[in-house]
Amino acid sequence: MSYLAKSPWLIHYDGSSCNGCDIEVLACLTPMYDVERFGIINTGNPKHADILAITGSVNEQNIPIIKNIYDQMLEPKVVIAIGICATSGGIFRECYNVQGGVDQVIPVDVYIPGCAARPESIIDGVVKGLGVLEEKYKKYGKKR
Amino acid sequence: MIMRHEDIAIKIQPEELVGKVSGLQGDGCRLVQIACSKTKENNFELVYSFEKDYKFCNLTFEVPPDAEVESISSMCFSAFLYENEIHDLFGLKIKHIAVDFQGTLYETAVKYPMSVETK
Amino acid sequence: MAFLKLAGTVTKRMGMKSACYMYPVVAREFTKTTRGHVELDSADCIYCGLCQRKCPTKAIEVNRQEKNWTIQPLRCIVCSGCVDVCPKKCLRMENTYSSSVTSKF
Amino acid sequence: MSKRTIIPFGPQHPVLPEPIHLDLVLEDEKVVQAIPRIGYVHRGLEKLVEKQEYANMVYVAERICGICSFIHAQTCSQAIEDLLPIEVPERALYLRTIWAEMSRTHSHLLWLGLMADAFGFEALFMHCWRLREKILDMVEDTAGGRVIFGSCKVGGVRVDIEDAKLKDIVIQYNDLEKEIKEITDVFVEDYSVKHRLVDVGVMSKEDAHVLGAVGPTMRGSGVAKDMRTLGYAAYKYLKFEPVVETAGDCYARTKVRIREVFQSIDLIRQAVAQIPGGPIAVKVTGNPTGSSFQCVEQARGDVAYYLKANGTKNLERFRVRTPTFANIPPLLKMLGGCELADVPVIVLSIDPCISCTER
Repeated sequence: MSYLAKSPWLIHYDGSSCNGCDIEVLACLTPMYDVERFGIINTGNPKHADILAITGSVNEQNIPIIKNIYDQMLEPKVVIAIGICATSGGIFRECYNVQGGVDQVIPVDVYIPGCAARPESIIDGVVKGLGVLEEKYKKYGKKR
Repeated sequence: MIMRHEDIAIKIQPEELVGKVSGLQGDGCRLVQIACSKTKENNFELVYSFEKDYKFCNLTFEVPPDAEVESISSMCFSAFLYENEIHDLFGLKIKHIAVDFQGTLYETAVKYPMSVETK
Repeated sequence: MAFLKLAGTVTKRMGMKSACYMYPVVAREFTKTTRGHVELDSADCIYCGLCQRKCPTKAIEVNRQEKNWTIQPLRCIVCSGCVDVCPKKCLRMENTYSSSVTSKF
Repeated sequence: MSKRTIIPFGPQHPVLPEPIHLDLVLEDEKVVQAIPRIGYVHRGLEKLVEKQEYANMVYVAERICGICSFIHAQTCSQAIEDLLPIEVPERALYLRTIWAEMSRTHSHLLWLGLMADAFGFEALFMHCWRLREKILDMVEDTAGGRVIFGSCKVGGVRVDIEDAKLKDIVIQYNDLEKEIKEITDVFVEDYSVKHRLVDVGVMSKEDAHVLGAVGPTMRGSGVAKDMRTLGYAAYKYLKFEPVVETAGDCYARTKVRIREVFQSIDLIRQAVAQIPGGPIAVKVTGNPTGSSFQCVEQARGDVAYYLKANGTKNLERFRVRTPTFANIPPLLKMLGGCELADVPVIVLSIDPCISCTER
């Protein structure tokens, strides 16, 4: 994985997910998948993070929280929607309290399907997100 | 294991609730759950489940939608969460809850979602 | 005593292989039963629409007249309910997952 | 004169894997009162019964929680089978038991890891999760999914485990047991772990009973109650005793879970030894009527399902009381009088599962 130019830091927020994708994100950090090999660190501070990973759909109560975390992150930033709930609402799409996917609230760059998303596909998705981040860096550099 | 609700249900009157619950508490029963559901006649059906030595008993009664039910949280403190939940989701009024969230436990897109038509 | 225990643990660990399986370098081999994504053998399909009715997330769309069958991978929850219900057994569960995308459409 | 402050805790907080909010009323460093605020994960899935047919509700129940997913599916199917009513083949009951115990071991190892993380023992966290992956591999090999098993359905189970594979599971668990023993010895004996857990968040036996605690939280306080003794699925054929510790602190709750891991492994061994042959599912016909009440022991405590049906394809009411919901009042009791720095450990000691709680 020498082509990773940056070591992105990641912040993870659990929307109204079922925990399935949630623990798979955590599983990525543990010995078997160990994304820290690539310099990816799960941080709790939105100001440190380049990538916002959201699991679970958006409901009435967590809209302001997701917006808040997103606004606090510095440019350029990438949003990854992990799991079917985060991409389209999944099986809970028809629930009264579910607004749908994360893209209803903030722009999403990478969608990772799967219920629950497998750690392998999460790693693939994060790598894809890095490509997007790279492009955004270039654009952002030109603007300055 | 077959546990039909009908076999363990005890039908009571709404005003008997507090007395029955304090009796069950005295016997050493433990509150398992409180469930609310709507009936065809638009009434609320409440189910209070208690358990002692793996023997379950469900107190059930029906109330009209505008009725007020007395809280049992003064006897079993743990009932306060169930009662707040029932109030927030169904809109059934419950009096004298030990910790009353005044309808702010759940912030839902629709008010009283379980009693109204939703998307 | 503590030193012996430590030395024992260290030698034991040296004999073990790494717990990490180096994912992108070493490809993952999935088991036969793994639910990854749904595939259709369209030759056998009679476009009856049972899978569409059974799907809990309405990810499958079947058009009987135009004879086409589509699935939205971003809606499928891989429950394999459609595979169970298919009368011609032409739907199958592949054990590889569908890949991530950068746009929804 | 001590100063009173209110500290908001959550929903996004480094120690919390899931969003829950607590308002902690502090006097200097001591917590005097904790007020919960939930609803960040509330989806309203109980109302999905209007949209989904009863057979599909198993998929919904499975996704109430990703950690206890199998037992949710099992309870839901059990309740619907009760309403139909149909008799499930023996082999399916045994397979359900095996999967339920596998999910219990993986859930407890997950929790042990998170607990280690909460008191700052990173290496232990990694080791717990390393072992957990081996269980997940077995689950994927047998059921097809890693966290969402998807192997339970109304009327039985969807996939069979061949006898050779069952034997292989037992062999793998035998090896795993030794490795788990190594790790759990650290939890039980290490002085730094004891420092963080002993006499923290004490709950008496009376409180556990009155406040309606469930699962390991209750058993850690000396109440010997385990819903598996009710004898659902294949538990009526297996021998086991509820695991009980009497101290009522975080250390006791940890010990209960550790002993339950070994108990589960033993139950899997017993089940594999006794499993009969035969079909794994029966055909389901007709629509459910009446109402059913089910109580099943999950990794976190007993879950209570109350289902009401009216003879149509859709159920009338689908009510789930999850273990963490019942454990919140005991948690508030434990938090009273503790120190602020102990709050994460105490919150984790009930094994909170917020997505279960709010459904």
